Amino acid sequence: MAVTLVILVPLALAAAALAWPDARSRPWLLLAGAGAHAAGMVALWLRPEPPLAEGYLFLDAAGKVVLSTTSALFLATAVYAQGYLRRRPEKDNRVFVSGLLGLLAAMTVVGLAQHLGILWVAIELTTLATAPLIYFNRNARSLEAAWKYLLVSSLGIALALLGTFFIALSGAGPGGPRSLLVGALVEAGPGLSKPWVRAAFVFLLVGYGTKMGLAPLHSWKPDAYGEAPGILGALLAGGVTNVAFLSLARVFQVTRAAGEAAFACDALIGLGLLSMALAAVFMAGQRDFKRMLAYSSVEHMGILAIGLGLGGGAVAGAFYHVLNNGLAKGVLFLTAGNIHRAYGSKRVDEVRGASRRLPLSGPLFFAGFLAVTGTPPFSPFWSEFVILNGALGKGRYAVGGLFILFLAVVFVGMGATVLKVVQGDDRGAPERPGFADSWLTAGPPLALLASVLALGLWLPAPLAALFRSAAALMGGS
Amino acid sequence: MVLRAFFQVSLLLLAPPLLVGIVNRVKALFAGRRGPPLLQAYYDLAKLLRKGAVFSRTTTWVFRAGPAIGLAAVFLSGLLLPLGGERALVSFRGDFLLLAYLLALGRFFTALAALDTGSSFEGMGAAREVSFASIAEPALFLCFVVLARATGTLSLSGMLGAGLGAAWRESAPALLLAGIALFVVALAENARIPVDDPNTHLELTMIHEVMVLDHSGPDLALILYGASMKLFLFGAVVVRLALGGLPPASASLAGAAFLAGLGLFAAVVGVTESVMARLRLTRVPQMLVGASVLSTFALVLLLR
Amino acid sequence: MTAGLALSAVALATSSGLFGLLLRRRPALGQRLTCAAMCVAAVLGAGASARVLWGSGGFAIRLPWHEPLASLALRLDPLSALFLVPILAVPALGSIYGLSYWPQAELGWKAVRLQLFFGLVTGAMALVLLADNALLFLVGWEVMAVAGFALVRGDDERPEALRASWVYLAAAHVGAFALLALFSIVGGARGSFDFAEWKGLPAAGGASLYALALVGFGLKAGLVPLHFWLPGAHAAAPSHVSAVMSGVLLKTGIYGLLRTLGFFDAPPASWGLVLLALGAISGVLGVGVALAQHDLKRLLAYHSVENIGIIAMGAGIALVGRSRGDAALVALGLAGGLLHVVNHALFKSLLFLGAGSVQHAAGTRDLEHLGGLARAMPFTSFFFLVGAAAISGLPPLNGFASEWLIAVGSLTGLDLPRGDRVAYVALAAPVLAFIGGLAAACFAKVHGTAFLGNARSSKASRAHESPAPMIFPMAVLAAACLAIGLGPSLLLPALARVSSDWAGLPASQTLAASAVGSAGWVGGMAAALLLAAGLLALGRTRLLRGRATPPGETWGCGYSAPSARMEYTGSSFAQILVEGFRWVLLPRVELSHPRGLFPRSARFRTDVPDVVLDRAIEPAVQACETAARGLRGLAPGRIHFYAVLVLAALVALLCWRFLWW
Amino acid sequence: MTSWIDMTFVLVVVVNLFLLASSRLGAVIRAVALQGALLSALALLLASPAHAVGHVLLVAGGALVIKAFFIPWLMFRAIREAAIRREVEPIVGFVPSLLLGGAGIALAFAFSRGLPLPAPEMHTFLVPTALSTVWTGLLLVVSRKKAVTQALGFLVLENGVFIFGLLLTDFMPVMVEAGVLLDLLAAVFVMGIVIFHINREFASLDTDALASLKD
Repeated sequence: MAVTLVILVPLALAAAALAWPDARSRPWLLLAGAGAHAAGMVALWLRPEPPLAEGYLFLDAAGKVVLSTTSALFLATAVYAQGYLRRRPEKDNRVFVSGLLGLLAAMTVVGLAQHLGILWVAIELTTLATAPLIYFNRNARSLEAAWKYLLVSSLGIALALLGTFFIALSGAGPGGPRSLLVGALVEAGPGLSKPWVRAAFVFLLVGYGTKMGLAPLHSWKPDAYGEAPGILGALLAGGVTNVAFLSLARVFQVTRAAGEAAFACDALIGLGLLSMALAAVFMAGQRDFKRMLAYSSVEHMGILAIGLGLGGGAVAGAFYHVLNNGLAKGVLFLTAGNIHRAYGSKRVDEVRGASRRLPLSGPLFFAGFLAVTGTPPFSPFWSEFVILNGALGKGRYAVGGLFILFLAVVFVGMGATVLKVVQGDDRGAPERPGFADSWLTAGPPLALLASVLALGLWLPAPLAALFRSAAALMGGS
Repeated sequence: MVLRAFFQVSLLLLAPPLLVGIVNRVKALFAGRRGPPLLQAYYDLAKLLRKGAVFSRTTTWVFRAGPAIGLAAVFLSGLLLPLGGERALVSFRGDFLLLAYLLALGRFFTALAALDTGSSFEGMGAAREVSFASIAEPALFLCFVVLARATGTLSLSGMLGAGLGAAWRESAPALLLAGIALFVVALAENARIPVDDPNTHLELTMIHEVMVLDHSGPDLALILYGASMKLFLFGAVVVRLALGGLPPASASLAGAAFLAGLGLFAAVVGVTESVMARLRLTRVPQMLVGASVLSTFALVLLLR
Repeated sequence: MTAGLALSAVALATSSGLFGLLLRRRPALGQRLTCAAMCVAAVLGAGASARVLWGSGGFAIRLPWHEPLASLALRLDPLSALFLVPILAVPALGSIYGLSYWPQAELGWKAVRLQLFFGLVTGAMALVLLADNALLFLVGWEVMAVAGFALVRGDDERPEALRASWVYLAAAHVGAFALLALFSIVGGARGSFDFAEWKGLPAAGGASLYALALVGFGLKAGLVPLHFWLPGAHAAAPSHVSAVMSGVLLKTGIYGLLRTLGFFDAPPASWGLVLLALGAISGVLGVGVALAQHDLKRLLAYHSVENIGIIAMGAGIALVGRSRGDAALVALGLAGGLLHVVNHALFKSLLFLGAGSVQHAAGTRDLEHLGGLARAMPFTSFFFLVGAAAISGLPPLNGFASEWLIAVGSLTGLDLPRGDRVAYVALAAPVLAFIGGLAAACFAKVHGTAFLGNARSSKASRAHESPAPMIFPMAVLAAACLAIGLGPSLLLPALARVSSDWAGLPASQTLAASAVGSAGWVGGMAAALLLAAGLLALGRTRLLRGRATPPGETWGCGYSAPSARMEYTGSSFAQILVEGFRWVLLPRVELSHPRGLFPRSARFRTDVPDVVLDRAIEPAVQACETAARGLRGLAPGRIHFYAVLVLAALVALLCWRFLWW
Repeated sequence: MTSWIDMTFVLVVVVNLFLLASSRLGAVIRAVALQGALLSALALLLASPAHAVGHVLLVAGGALVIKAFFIPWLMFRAIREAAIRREVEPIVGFVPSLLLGGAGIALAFAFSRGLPLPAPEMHTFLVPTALSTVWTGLLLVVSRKKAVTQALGFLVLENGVFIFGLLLTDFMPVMVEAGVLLDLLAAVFVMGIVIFHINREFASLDTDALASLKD
């Protein structure tokens, strides 16, 4: 029941949005969708439901982590959108609202899918739903970003499909499961054909890695995040990348069951470290604060990959980080959107004194920076710490050392840029009259930040247990 | 006990100006003059104490407090010194640190009093004084560390007491090096040639004297008295170090030897002043660093 | 009871800023209540500490907490109790000072914000002391850093404050990462993050842990060469914030180092010698660089580097003592170091508050523009002088007491037998003397050029004395400096307790009885000195009474119209010594010699940038940015490149898997 | 029967080579359409008797309609509106791309030998053809400048994947395949719209114009 609620209601609302005549009231549909989704998630928390549609859809622990994050983030962005879209009456919001709701439905399907085919379809749907949204601003830059996003993502997704076929083939031999259900594949375990699993993992890593934005597959990210509205940036960085991570984790589940974990772990850690390194390089002296956030997302995807690859306790840390990163990214992208609106620019050379012009969004942007870079007592600190612990506890000092090094470099690089935006005197900076902080635009990031802080101070036991059981699925603890 | 204290304090209070007299007399002899009477310093002090004073309008209470604090500091450091091998009135582990820091306190306030006048000459003198002193300080400490190691005690009374005889027998080279370094430091600390020339009145070249240009009357008396007491203190240390190697004798004999030694110290200072030229200012730090190196070498000899 | 006192003190301090926030309509009242809360917190904290140091012992609390931590563990043992006193007292005095220096009634939101973070930083420092769990410690540590960052930016218009605060935050965060690694490794090995479980770590193979601790805590404490963030931050912050940062915030680094070293079983002597050497280098270079400064607060900040160096020397001696099982070394070194922690908190806060007073009155803190303030500002001048003498280690003040303890501790090394290289710790004493001499020279320069002589600028000549709320904290601090100088022996039992607790040695052994007696003599001599100087001053005043003491001009060697422009400047005063430190200071010298028969102008001015920050880190960061930009420039924005990256990643991973793996 | 299947596979590969060598957009679109038709035929040819007839027809018909007619029609419309005929100055020239394509085919054959298949006798050429088609698609995306050609390249890539999917027809549920076709349709549809906008915004379909976003 609740499962249908979280999928079908957003889908229906997406269709309704296309048909809805009034542009002013259309954003309410977002709120309705977000509310229904949140209600459905609460219901699923309170009363877990049995597998649906022959086991194709089932909310397990890993999916629960991702979908809860998505739901919370979507709720915040839906509230934000009320204020945001009201300020942009000149743009037609029909496709935007519908696309967001469609995205929500697609992400939900990814979270629920226990079948790699369904999973792939839903991932592709997230791409298709977001590509027009990136073009929301209807200018050359956003068009370029949308094209790049679409092409690179589709490329990745095509490779992922090939990988999915490989997996299907690995179980096609005599006595194989002949199914793409994760459960069946894991059960078959070592019976899967090794060469196919090996090839499949590589293709799926590249495919879903592109969607996640792991370096060097991240290239679409800065462009898309830089040109998309803040709302979409938040949902991409805190939602879509997370579901892509979940997809990768499902593949990892199968690969591990087939006894191919060693390479998978190495590849994940390798790409993770590469992502962090690349983010560090590209954040230093970054001149566009929204692109900077994109690189931060690359960095955090790297962290997730490392957490998954390290195994053991670090996997739980990775799922913890899914939640933390999602919420913190929401804070950053929404406030960055506000700052972008208030200045009409996202160039660091031009934007300054944001904390003066936007007394809520400016400091929130800075606080979001502190949170996302792992400053205690914000919750990302804990998840990063757990992952670091996983590395050092296993004696992988090189990984741990690089992890710390990159975190430090990123902090310095990102902080310099954030501070240039936030502090100083805003006189003389470009102005766009009529935009000031309101509770609708500053309230949602504030709420997200508060939840990040609250999770840092007290992690409820059910959540902690959830991370552990999600990790247990991936062979962690 | 009380008697000994009385003797020590009176020696400390009364003898210093005499030392200055000896130095001046020796210098005069070398210059072929008859020179002032040996007790001239006492006469000067008495005369100054009877006089009034002129205070610059620029000055504050710091200027007036400087001489008093300076003299108090030197006097108290005198109480820490064993005169002639006897136990000092005040003696405890690490008392030589207090001695050095008390002297530094006096110097600090003298420099401040000089700066209080706003005179560029006195500022220059103060700058030189504190600069050279901060280089002389480690040299002085190193000498004491050598003594401490050689005698196995951490108080001045122990270092310069009976244990010195054994120390000389065991580690004469180290003590000799330390003694030379100590003598150099003594010259620097007391504003003597080759570091400074107490007689010159060419302001640009002076160190200590130029700092006290503006003091007059009783304040100047306190300063001069303090300076002589400081000379006495260093003399006492150097002499005791030199005499420490002699075989033990009766108290009175030792006392007499100590007094004679002090006279000799003054004479040597006078001779040094007469036969040497003042160093260029930039060479002074080199000399003091040299003293530090000498005493470090001595310490290495003892620790190796 | 003790727990109640300590925890209520922390809670009160942390939340003190809320009064100002809630009472924005009545700013004066709000600020007074904030200030009162800080003061009450300080009294409560002092009570708790006293109970631990002299009374029944500390407390330990353990509550369950969330996942990665598992426990919220707090405890107050003698070591943290000792640090707790200044860490609560100095901010309390700072908040009194703030009543006039940073009035909410005038500054409004800016002051409210400052008070909020002021309370927060105090609470966080206290949490660092109380934390008995590595992660809780880190939380306090980082909150402290971030709140400190906000405090340094108290004046957020000035670019130098922005830069300094950012350098500070970046350094603090990077340092925290070193600690993160340290705690993670130890916690992983011990299976718990509770400090209680960390006792008895084997020192063998722990050298890398020690290095991490040195980096992490040294960065906070400001050991050379990790001090680079410190001068800028302390100079840029509002003065009562500088007092807190320099006076107590740095000490958390020392605390953390001592706490961490306390876990190890018998650390090798080399650890102690390393710390001692680092301390000596910090001490000498800190004061050497300070000499060349002419910004009053920057100068004071470098003196913090110096004093942290002295404290580290004490800790190093104690560490050497632990490796040798030599109770006297431990007791004297640690007691001296810890006493210096307290002392430095007192006199450095005093000096920063004095500097703030000067800036408040004269509108500048450039020594070359000050002068002659003593007549306009008699109280500030006097208290500053007390602080200056104290920091120079001069008797009868507290600085001497602690330096004396450390020096005697190092000389105790002379008792070691011939051939034992550890005996060279005795060289610490001459180094201390050198540092002391340089510090005295430096403060003669500071006090002389700022307060004495004639005013060098019109601003300075119009200076006025600061209001009572700014004078009162200075008076309290100066009195405390004198009190400790007169009675160090009274504190020694408490210090002995701390050191025996830290080293795990029985208390009866730890402090050689003679040290207490000697400390008594030190105090007695200090009193005698006061008495003698007083008597002499009285005597000379008596003598001069009734005699002619005509006022005149300063003797200008015949020149009859001296002006302030002819005064010796701070740069010139320090020139001889700065020359000696040229090799490390790399000063920018601005010198134009007088030329010709009738020279028109001549100029001499030295400017000393921070060697590490401005000559090493800044260029390195610039180079990295340029390199990163170059790398970024290599990535074209064309979509083909994006596609090629995907393709290349696929091919590379396939090769890795199927060819090389 | 087997020879017909092999023949079709070879034809697909030949079309790949043609795609790499041709500069005329119209010809390229027609070739892609032809490939789509071949794929549809393959779906029928490879169907084993065990298969549900409806399922096979759906896949084959879907492929024919979408790959052979609808998408080519869309692309023709795009080049007509943009008034472009040729792919000029590709990033990788035609001869080098042909050589790369040839190398890809060789590698694909070598690579596929080691992969175990459920029914080897039917599928000797299937895996190499699929892989080389994927490779061709990737090459087109990477080396061509016109947005239309890139979209076509993506389509060829999807064709390769589709060929591979034919291996699985006997046990993959129909909804997955339908989803695949649907996704492809939607993807190309969205791409078509974007191409339309690119043309309007930049007055060209040259993706060199799309390089303003970078660090």
